[in-house]
Amino acid sequence: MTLQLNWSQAKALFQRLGSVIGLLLLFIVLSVLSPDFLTTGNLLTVLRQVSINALIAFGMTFVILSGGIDLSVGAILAFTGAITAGLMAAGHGMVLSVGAGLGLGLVLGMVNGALVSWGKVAPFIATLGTVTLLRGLTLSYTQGSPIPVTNPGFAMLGGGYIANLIPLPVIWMAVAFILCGFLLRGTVFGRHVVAIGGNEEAARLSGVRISPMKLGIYGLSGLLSAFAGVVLTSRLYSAQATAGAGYELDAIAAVVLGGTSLAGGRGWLFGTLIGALLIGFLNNGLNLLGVSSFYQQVVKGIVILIAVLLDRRQ
Amino acid sequence: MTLQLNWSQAKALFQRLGSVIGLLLLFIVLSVLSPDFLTTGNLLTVLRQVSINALIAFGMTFVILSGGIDLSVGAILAFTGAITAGLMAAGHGMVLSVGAGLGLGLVLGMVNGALVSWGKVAPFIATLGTVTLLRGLTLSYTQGSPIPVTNPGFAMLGGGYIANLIPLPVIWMAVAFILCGFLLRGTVFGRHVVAIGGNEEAARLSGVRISPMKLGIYGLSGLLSAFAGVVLTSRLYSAQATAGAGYELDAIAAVVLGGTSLAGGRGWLFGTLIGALLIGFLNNGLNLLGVSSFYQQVVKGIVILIAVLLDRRQ
Amino acid sequence: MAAQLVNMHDIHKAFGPVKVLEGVDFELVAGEVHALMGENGAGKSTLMKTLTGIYAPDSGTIQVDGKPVSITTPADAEKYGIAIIHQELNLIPALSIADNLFLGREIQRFGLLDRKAMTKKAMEWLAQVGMERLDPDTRVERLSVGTQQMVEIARALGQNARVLIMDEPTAALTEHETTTLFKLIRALREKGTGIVYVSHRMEEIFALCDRISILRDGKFVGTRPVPGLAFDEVVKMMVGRTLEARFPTRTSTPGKVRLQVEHISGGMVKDVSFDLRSGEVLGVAGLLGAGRTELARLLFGLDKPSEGRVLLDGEVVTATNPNQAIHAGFGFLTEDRKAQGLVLDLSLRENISLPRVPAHIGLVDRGGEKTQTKGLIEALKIRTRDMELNVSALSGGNQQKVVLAKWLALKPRVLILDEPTRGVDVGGKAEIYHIINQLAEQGVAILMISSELPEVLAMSDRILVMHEGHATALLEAHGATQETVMTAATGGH
Amino acid sequence: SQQGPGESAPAAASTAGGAAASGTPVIGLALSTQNNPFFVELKDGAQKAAKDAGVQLVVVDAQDDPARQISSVEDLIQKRVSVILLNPTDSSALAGAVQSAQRANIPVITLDRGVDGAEVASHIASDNIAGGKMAADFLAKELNGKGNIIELQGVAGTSAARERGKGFDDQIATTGMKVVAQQPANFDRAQGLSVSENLLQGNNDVQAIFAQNDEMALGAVQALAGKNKKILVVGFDGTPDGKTAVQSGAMAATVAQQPEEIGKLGVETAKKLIDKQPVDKSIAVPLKLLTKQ
Ligand SMILES: Nc1ncnc2c1ncn2[C@@H]1O[C@H](COP(=O)(O)OP(=O)(O)OP(=O)(O)O)[C@@H](O)[C@H]1O
Ligand SMILES: Nc1ncnc2c1ncn2[C@@H]1O[C@H](COP(=O)(O)OP(=O)(O)OP(=O)(O)O)[C@@H](O)[C@H]1O
Ligand SMILES: O[C@@H]1[C@H](O)[C@H](O)CO[C@H]1O
Ligand SMILES: [Mg+2]
Ligand SMILES: [Mg+2]
Repeated sequence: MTLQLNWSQAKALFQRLGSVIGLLLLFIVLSVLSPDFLTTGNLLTVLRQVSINALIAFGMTFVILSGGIDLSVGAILAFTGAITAGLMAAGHGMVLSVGAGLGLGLVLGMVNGALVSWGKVAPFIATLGTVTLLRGLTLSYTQGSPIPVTNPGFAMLGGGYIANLIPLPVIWMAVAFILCGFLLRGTVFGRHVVAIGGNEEAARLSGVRISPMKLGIYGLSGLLSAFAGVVLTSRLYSAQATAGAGYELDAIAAVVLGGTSLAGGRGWLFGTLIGALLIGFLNNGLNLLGVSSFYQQVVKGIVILIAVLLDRRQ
Repeated sequence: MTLQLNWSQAKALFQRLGSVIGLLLLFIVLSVLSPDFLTTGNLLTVLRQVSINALIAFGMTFVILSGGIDLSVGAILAFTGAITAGLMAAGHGMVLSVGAGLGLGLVLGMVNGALVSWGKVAPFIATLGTVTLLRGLTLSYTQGSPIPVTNPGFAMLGGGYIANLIPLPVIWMAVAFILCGFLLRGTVFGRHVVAIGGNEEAARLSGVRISPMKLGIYGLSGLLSAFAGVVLTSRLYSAQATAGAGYELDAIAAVVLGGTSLAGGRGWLFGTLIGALLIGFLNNGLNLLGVSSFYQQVVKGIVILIAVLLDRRQ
Repeated sequence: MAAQLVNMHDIHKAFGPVKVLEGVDFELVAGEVHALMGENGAGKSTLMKTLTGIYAPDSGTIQVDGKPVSITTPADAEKYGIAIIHQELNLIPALSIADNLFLGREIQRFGLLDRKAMTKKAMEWLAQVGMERLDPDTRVERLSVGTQQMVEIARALGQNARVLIMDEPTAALTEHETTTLFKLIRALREKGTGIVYVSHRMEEIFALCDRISILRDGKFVGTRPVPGLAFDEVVKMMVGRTLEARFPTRTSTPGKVRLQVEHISGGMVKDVSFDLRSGEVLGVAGLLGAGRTELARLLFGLDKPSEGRVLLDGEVVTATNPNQAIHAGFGFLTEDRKAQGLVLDLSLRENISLPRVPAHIGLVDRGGEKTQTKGLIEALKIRTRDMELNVSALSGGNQQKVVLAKWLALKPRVLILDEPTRGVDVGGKAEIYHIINQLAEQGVAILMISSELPEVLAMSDRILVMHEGHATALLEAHGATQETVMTAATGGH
Repeated sequence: SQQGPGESAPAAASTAGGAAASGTPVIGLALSTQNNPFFVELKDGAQKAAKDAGVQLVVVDAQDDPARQISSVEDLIQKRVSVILLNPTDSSALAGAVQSAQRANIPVITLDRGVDGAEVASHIASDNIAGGKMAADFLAKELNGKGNIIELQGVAGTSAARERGKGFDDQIATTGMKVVAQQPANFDRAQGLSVSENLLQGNNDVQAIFAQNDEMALGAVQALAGKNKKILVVGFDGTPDGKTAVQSGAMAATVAQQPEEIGKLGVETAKKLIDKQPVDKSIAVPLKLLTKQ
């Protein structure tokens, strides 16, 4: 209730704000260097590009906060995208197809949760196993070829605009951010996520039911990955068997750049949004500046390393 | 000192032997199903295929035992392979070029170690950062094109045979296994690796010097990755900018299938060898049986999941 | 006058803006047992860590044998003959006893580990602390906490140090091991070893030590010889005021039977039966590994009983996880507050409401939560600036009160307390006893496991004594003595 | 509608025909990947032509990820380039990006691989179906129309892989030869090596390997090293390494494409668009079967 900050709170705040400051710096630098950067059009374009990673990273934030990791987000995205597109190609309606895709994502995430909780498999390995499995299933289902989508309504999900200005994926991102933020800060579920990540044994002894929680946490991650898969499939007019490769690393990078501790128990969703924007604006800026794509990766690697070095916790 | 086993030791032994039993089962099944499997030629081929992953996985075992993870092994492999090939293409001798490549691998690994110890960055993130950086450097250095190698002596490293029968990479794997096993079990270094993974704070208070140890551990991983890079470059007659993509996951899978705990402090090198062989024979067997490559992944995912479910620790 | 071994002068140490040591002096001479005392968070462990190369002091001088030295690593400390047993256990679970004993100073031949020599030496060291029954090849994780502590002691003794620091070595030990340890300490004193002894157990200090140095809020208060020193004076130096009584008088009168445990077995626990009435404090005593914690785990649904049943207010309860136990009306304060009791990175508020977050249909009721937290902080006199502070920033005693508050928020019918005052300073202990009394008055049935006999004797209505998983005695506290309890605890009748 | 300011704003700012705001016109080149010498040559050809034509060339790389490619095309739109040369990662996924560019009045030319579901100003590529057929005809001649073949496929889902496979398989079906095993090795040399090794273990009686590009063919050559059986390896692309291998006899043939020419034609066609000259809807770049002279 008091506005007074003690030193450790101030330090924590600064650490948290590190990513915000980084984003602002990047913003200023890019505005100066490229005349094309600071335009409504470009900023909205970047927001739309960021939305896929942000959706996944929101779910990943819950997983990492709970002390876990989910390597299967990209594979879930690809599989659910393929199923959604496949259902539509088979003549089913958009609502049913999307609903089935999202439900499948939730279930697949819960399978991860079950492996981690009841199966007692380390999250890294459990989700690594499901990656291999799901990639195989996706390839078998698609036989390696993209599944084209023609439904015009569906194409709006990823390609449409609100008020002729704001891309729909940006709206999805905003809605997901608000809902997830509320889930994390305003509900018992969110409270328990953080407690599990901080000290699972203490949470269990306090009556927190760990296994159902983990089903929920990984299920949420699966659901959001599936949603990202739907948006991506819509944007690409087709489901790609190899979609989402490496997306888990982008999502993890966003979460960690945002200041959430990989050890669990410490973090915030806003940071993840900032982390995703950092990555997105960096990519966009390097392209606008015409930096050779070979060197783009070098720059990104250096930026990530500097960011985590500055943001590390003692 | 005593040969008597108590129940819990027996259980531990069984858990350890799980992967060995799995390998034997796989062996029997494949021998029955495919007439081509149990031939000297095929077995040696598999051993040669396995050698690259095994070399990397040996180093990864030390990293994981110490409670860390190294995602940069594939990127180090590619970069050091490119530098080695580049030096030879520039007219330097094989010994100098290979020496420089190996030395570079060691140094790059030590950079990881420095980020993790002095930089206090989580290993997952530190090595993720170096992946991006090294991939960019490799692309910049090679400009995206393979660097061909013509030196016939060098081509022997990966393509040669001993006694006209045993592929040289198999010899490298055997030598590395013996040296690493000895390092782990017979030296203070190995003891301290396990101690750090078991309880880093306790190890520190006992006078174990954590930071130099981590430099050594990640350095070893980098060195072995570079060695794998040299062997691979030699086999392919060329260095590939994108070589080694996904190799970190194969190496981690080998380590974990072998029964080493991802949490650190518990594991053995022999298990890693078994894990690498399991993966190799599974790949080979599925090919011999003519399983469509799409379904191969499904099978592999299921096998990995079953293996870790059986092998999990309570 | 015996030779001066260590002289620390004007030591300062801060972590960030937090000043932990402010001009501390400390002197140790050969052949003395020197107690270092102070409230939780006074800086005792920190001072000893600056002497053993874990922390570098910000300023101040350290002399060993009258010569100024600089100790920056644990290896330096060993070089000067200084060994330490840390407050927290520092063993590697997956390594063997021998590996742990020699960690950081392995015996080598030609650069290789000499296992044979180490195993042999390990057996000698274990024998020294009366643990010859242990096989040096056993992995440490298989040992109970108390046995692990004895391994730690063996490791420190094995260094043949001239200065031996023990930071709360008996916190995990019971009377039996404590007696062994005291014999060892006295023998070392005879040999001229200087021993620093940190403890919150007053009886031990007076029984064992020659001098006492006292810290308060990171400042040096003074050094006194023990002979002729009064208990109240020590407390006054530590706390800055006198304590009314170490154990507040019990006032509650037990009511009707609340908990009935009938022939319960499981794991280590064998056929234990007892009744617990509302408003009653039932003390549980026993040696290390007697099965007291396991009994509590059975009741709380953490382990599965193989036989027997439990009735709460006449109804059978079968809890298979803590969640069900909590709903049935149990609360359980565990013996290891850091590993099992607290989420250190969360605030007091969040820790206290963890077992039941005030909420409507899953949505957190912030206002209600704050009111509840505020009330408990006041009721338990938890010293904190702010309910939003991370519990990691609190002193040990206050952390323990947070764990208590967590269970009080639930208003349990039966509260199990496992070592409720472990590592808590005298002031904190008195306050916790006070809370226990209040709870009993409100009708809560309390099962209090403790290894501190004075505490069990003073705080209980009745005492259940366990030995190797069996309940060997159920004594009325009134009239019980240390001797009667110990007899039952060692299996005699 | 799908009309959005993300695309329309820059269009308003640019002059008709999409000329850049100031000075030299800028052409964007969106590559699928640079991890293959083929595309590096294509880029080199484009860069040389850009220099000659006095235009600026901005290259972006999608690392074979269609989503990333959409993003980089969007970035090119934001940069207000005059023409976009698009080498799609996948034929079906980039239609949206092409439409975005067109709405911003930026014409798109596809290189090497086509885009389904969107009109482009021009498509410049080899005829991959014909190329697959050429490889089959070559093998039919060398093996007298009899024999077993292993086929190494490119990244599943790329048009190059599909079309080469179709051209090859259809033609083989008309002969007495048989494709006994086919599996993707993702246009990658290391995978070409291990997939060949595995397939060879499972198939003893094999006379030829057809790889859908030279990188995989070179991997297959390594898998055959040390074996004294004679197995013909045919690749695709005609990269420098591939040509060397054909000259040394390690590879029997390669269906050579002209990536530099594709790149060069791309820039030249773009220049024509900027100068408001008419261009051909479809430009086929000739293929050539290379064998040892
Ligand atoms: N590494 C650290 N970083 C920040 N603060 C610390 C650190 N170590 C100790 N402190 C703080 O320093 C103070 C003194 O701690 P110390 O452990 O020395 O107390 P103590 O006297 O040993 O207490 P106890 O009786 O509970 O063991 C405490 O407030 C503690 O929170
Ligand atoms: N995880 C475990 N693995 C093996 N043995 C265990 C384990 N936990 C407890 N034990 C053994 O079970 C017995 C009972 O332990 P318990 O913790 O119940 O004893 P306790 O009376 O509470 O003593 P303590 O003071 O050590 O807590 C001990 O002999 C202990 O060694
Ligand atoms: O035409 C190209 C080349 O053959 C390359 O090797 C792979 O991608 C195709 O599109
Ligand atoms: Mg202390
Ligand atoms: Mg106990």
